[in-house]
Amino acid sequence: MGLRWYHFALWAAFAAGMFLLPEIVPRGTLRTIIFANFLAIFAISWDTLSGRTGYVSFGHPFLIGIGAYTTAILTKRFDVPVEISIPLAVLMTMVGGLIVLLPALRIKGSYFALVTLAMMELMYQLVQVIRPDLTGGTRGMSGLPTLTRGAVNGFYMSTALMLSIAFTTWLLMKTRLGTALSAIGMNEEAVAGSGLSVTRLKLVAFTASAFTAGLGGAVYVHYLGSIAPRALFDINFVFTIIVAALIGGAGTTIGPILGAFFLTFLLEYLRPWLPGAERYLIYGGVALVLYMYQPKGLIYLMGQAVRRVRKGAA
Amino acid sequence: MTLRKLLLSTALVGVASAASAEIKVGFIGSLSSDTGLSTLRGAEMAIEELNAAGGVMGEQIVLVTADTQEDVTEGVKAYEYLAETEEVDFVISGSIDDVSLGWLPRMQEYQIPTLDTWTSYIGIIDMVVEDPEGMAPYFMNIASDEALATLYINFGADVLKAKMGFESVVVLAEDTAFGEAITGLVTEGLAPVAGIEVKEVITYDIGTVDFAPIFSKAESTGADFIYQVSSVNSQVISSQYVKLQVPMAMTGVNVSALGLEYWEDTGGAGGGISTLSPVPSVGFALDPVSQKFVDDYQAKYDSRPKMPHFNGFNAYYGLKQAMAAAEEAGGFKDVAAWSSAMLKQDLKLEKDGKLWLRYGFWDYDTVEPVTNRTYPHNALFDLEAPYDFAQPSMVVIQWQEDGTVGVVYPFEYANSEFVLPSWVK
Amino acid sequence: MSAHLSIRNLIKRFGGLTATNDFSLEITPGSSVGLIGPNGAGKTTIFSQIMGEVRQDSGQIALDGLELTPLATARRIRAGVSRTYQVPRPFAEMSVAENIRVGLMPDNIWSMIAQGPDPDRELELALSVGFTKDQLEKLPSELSMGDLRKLEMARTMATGPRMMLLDEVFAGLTVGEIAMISGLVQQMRADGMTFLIVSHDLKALEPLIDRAVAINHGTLIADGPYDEVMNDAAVRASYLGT
Amino acid sequence: MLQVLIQGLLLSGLYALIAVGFTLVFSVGRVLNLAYGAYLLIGGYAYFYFAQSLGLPKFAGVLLAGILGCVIGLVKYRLIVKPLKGDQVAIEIATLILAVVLQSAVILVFGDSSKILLPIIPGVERVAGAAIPYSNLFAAVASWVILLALWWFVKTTHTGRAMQAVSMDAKGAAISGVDADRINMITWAISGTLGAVAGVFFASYTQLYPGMWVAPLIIAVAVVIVGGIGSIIGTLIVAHIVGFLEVMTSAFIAPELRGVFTMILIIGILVLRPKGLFGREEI
Repeated sequence: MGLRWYHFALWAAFAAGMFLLPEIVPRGTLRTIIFANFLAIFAISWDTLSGRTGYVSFGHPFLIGIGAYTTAILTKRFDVPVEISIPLAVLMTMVGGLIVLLPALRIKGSYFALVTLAMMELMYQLVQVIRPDLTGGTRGMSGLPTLTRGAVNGFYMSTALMLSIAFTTWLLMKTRLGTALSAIGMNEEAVAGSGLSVTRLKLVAFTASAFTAGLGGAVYVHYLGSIAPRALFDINFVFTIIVAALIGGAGTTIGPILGAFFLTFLLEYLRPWLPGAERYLIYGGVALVLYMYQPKGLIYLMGQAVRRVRKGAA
Repeated sequence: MTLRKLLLSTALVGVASAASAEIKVGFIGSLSSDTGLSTLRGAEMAIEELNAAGGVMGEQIVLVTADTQEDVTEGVKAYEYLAETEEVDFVISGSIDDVSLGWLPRMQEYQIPTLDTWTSYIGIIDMVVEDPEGMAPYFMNIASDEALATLYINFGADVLKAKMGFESVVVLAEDTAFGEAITGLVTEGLAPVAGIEVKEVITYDIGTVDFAPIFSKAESTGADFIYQVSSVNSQVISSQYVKLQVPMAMTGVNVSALGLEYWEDTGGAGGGISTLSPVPSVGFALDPVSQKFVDDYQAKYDSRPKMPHFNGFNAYYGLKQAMAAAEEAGGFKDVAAWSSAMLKQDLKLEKDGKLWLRYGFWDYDTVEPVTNRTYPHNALFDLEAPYDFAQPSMVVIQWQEDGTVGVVYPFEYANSEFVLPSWVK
Repeated sequence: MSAHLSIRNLIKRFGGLTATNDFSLEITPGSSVGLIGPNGAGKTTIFSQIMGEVRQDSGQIALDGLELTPLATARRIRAGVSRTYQVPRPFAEMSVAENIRVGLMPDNIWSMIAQGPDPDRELELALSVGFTKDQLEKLPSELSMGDLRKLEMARTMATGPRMMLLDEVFAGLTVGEIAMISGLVQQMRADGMTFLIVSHDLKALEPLIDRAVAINHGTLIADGPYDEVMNDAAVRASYLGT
Repeated sequence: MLQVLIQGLLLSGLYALIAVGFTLVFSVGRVLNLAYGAYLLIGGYAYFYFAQSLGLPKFAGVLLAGILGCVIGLVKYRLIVKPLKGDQVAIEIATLILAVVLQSAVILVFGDSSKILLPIIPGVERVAGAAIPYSNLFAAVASWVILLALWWFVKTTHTGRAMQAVSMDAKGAAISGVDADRINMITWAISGTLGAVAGVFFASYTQLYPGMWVAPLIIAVAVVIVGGIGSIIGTLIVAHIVGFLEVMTSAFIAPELRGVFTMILIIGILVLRPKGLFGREEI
């Protein structure tokens, strides 16, 4: 399971392939990829905490929201330049998330999922009630500074961000730390019984997850140019993030990316044929069937297919 | 492996969307709400009529749709889809406020001529004031909410105070930016202008299940009537008002009461509710041209909404005006030319020899005399009787307990009278 | 690498049940003690309290004079005491080598990231408990009960203990495997490891210990050489269930 | 004061009915059914369709809604819960996906405009300044009756005791000859029925709209968290805590903070007592 040269070659090929896309595909497709990139970032973030350690978060938009709102408020209300507000937003997500969720990390299993769901709901209600002059209340904020203009630039920016986050996460998870985090997901007591401080490990997983969520969330609002609490702290958004990670393959780095691209393109490609509510019905239905068929995700199915082909060839 | 599949399928879509010589109109809005459907169908009917008459500049118009699900992010994706995959020439929008705000940065980027038919958010008009160049392709053919609220204060003075004799009010406002804005206008306008004392402002959460404690609180203030400000889930508060038979009059803004389905959707638990509405509203007497539009509409569609909401009219007339502007400007490509041609569009509809409805836009310089500000690219409206410049920015409608609905204010447009629900003594 | 464990007046109650009743025990460095008693006598609870998985109500536990009571499990393991579990707890989706790797990790996030695994040491530990080299990449689901116990031993040894607590290491093992593990324990004893061993398999246990301690209802009832303890009237009675 | 008491009792009764079906599945199957809110959604819309659009008698509307809920509960158990074999996280996620699918289905059939249900019993009584609509009173009384009947069922019938046994110790129950699969199926059926009926009452309190499954789910979650893997009586008590908290916040503090305290309660309780306030292992 160590690092091999072909791992890096594959990453390089993946990156090169991605960066070639603007030459091949129409701009509309690039726009779709941009959303897929952001979803991939959120799914990787979710997976760093939940996919690895098994602490399933149903309130991930809570973290994304801290990052998004911090930079939105700083740039919109205090005219802080984006270069400063985004790092601050990331820091705020890590610190804020830690303060609030630290006590929650001692809660296990389904209760952890529920408390994170409650956090998200609380944040949703508080954002609207407390200082609406800052948060924009229910309506949110619009006219935020955007980082790029045009599909191609947006594509390069989001792809670079997604690839660097994915690559860093992958490297980190390849180390013994990654092994230890996955071990927590399999048997938390046995990790403690191996002399490792589980609380500290969970904290690291959480901080890494918050870092990615905060960074993704902050850049995302500056891509969208607006922020709306109703779309952000929404159980449908949670659903999309979790399903992307799971459909792709939780506990891996490529899985969430694969899942994010699959879901985003599924939804976009249904649009010309089924513009209305049918689209979401099919989208959800496909997700449900895929998940029920193989909870380990597309990456596992693909691996299985490869193994079968190899067996057939041998 | 997936990458290749992905490339293959994108190539297919690319081929499918390679446009032939035609004018492409994109609809953005919810495809499953009455609001969204009103705009969509208004646009469809206008396109049908234009195509039957030979199209625009010799080309046929085609309509593509992008659903927003009333979700901001989906709205951004939808606009991008229309702009980049469908490469539309013109966008007609039935989006709600937040969704429009979400895709506006995209519109500024792509510079596609766009007409909003539902949102009345004054902040967008302010954007036109601040950035006339970037917002040149944008038009809103509904009176902005500030104009709506300003005329509404007159209703307070002329009806609530003068006719009903109400001296004091308790405001029940939802906890949204809209609620806050209207509440501000009411407390700063209604009280001083109409001479009605504001006893208390109660703000409620839009997820509220049970309004009983809130109504009790309102009753205990001893005010003469309740002023309701409710755009989200507004049927809940109004139907509980009816179910609880709250012994006070209630009026204000109730967005759900704007459609003809209100009666059916509330199962009749909506009598006595009154609300302001942009025009033409349900219960609004129509001029012959608009009446024909409604008749054709009802002949064509048999699902809800049975009667287009105000934005359906806006879409129908607005789309025709956008196409006329394109004829003048030689298409949609030269945005500046199209924008100034659009600004000059002016459609006057008369009823019984009186100016009844007017579809046109405020220019950059004209100052509206009552509010003393400009409304560039916003629909023309009139805030003073006898409404000979344009139609009033809004009317007040009231649902009676027998299920009929009519306009109660302004008097020039009224066809019924403001009454109290039967259980209010 | 020997350790001295000292338990004084340990008391633990679960509701109305007294699981550990004023239990004291000294284990001198390098010695090996067998902890015996009928089912439910409180043996595993004592293990759990030594490891900090269960907090005692009162009493002290010290390793080489270091008071363990305020320490979390991980810190106790770093102090030099480690245990195996009656029911093996492997990481289900990790290979044998990776399971051992978790045990070998330092409790330091930075060195976890900066330093790679040590495959030689993993192999050495795996071989020492009797795995073959080609079993290294096997998943726990492909292993027998005996193999799982061996894996448990290897991971425990990987934490570098000076004292090991073995909980029913022989249950479910074949005769050959029992001999194998016994040999391993004997070798570690020779190297100075201190042991506290719980086993129902008294025959296998006897040669591994210097001394036996019997408990019933959480109370110490006999302490001394194995034969003496086994002939103690109270011990015999406890096994008959009176 | 009296009006707060009356309004609190009415709302709490409804909340108890909403929560109990969710608690039941959680205690018997140890499974969080995140599609629980969808029963309320389906129940509410079914009632609207049968009683309001087709004009069937109201009682028939409630009955048909309940039957539909029961069927959906059974189908859900057979097709989703059982194949996932007690993998809690997988079931939570699969049910979450299902809820979103059902929401889209409702939008497809009914559109996404909200609808208001007719009062089940029209009319209103005014007591001490508090209006008591007969419909809400009926909902509260019905919910008490249903809960007591359920309590009686669990305590006295053979099936009920088997449910208790499974909830305490599934393996032990299996050894003593309880068919856990059958008990689970019955539990899911009851939960579905209760959810759908609660949906009719909930919708008649507020409105019907496709996103209406989230709010009751949060209420149910709150009750389960605060009550622990609770007893029916525990559910009843906690539903009153949550309901009164809401009414009192509206009446004495500020109506817009209505939901905030419920969330703080959930988080606070979980952080302080990770197993809930009344963490008992029985139904």
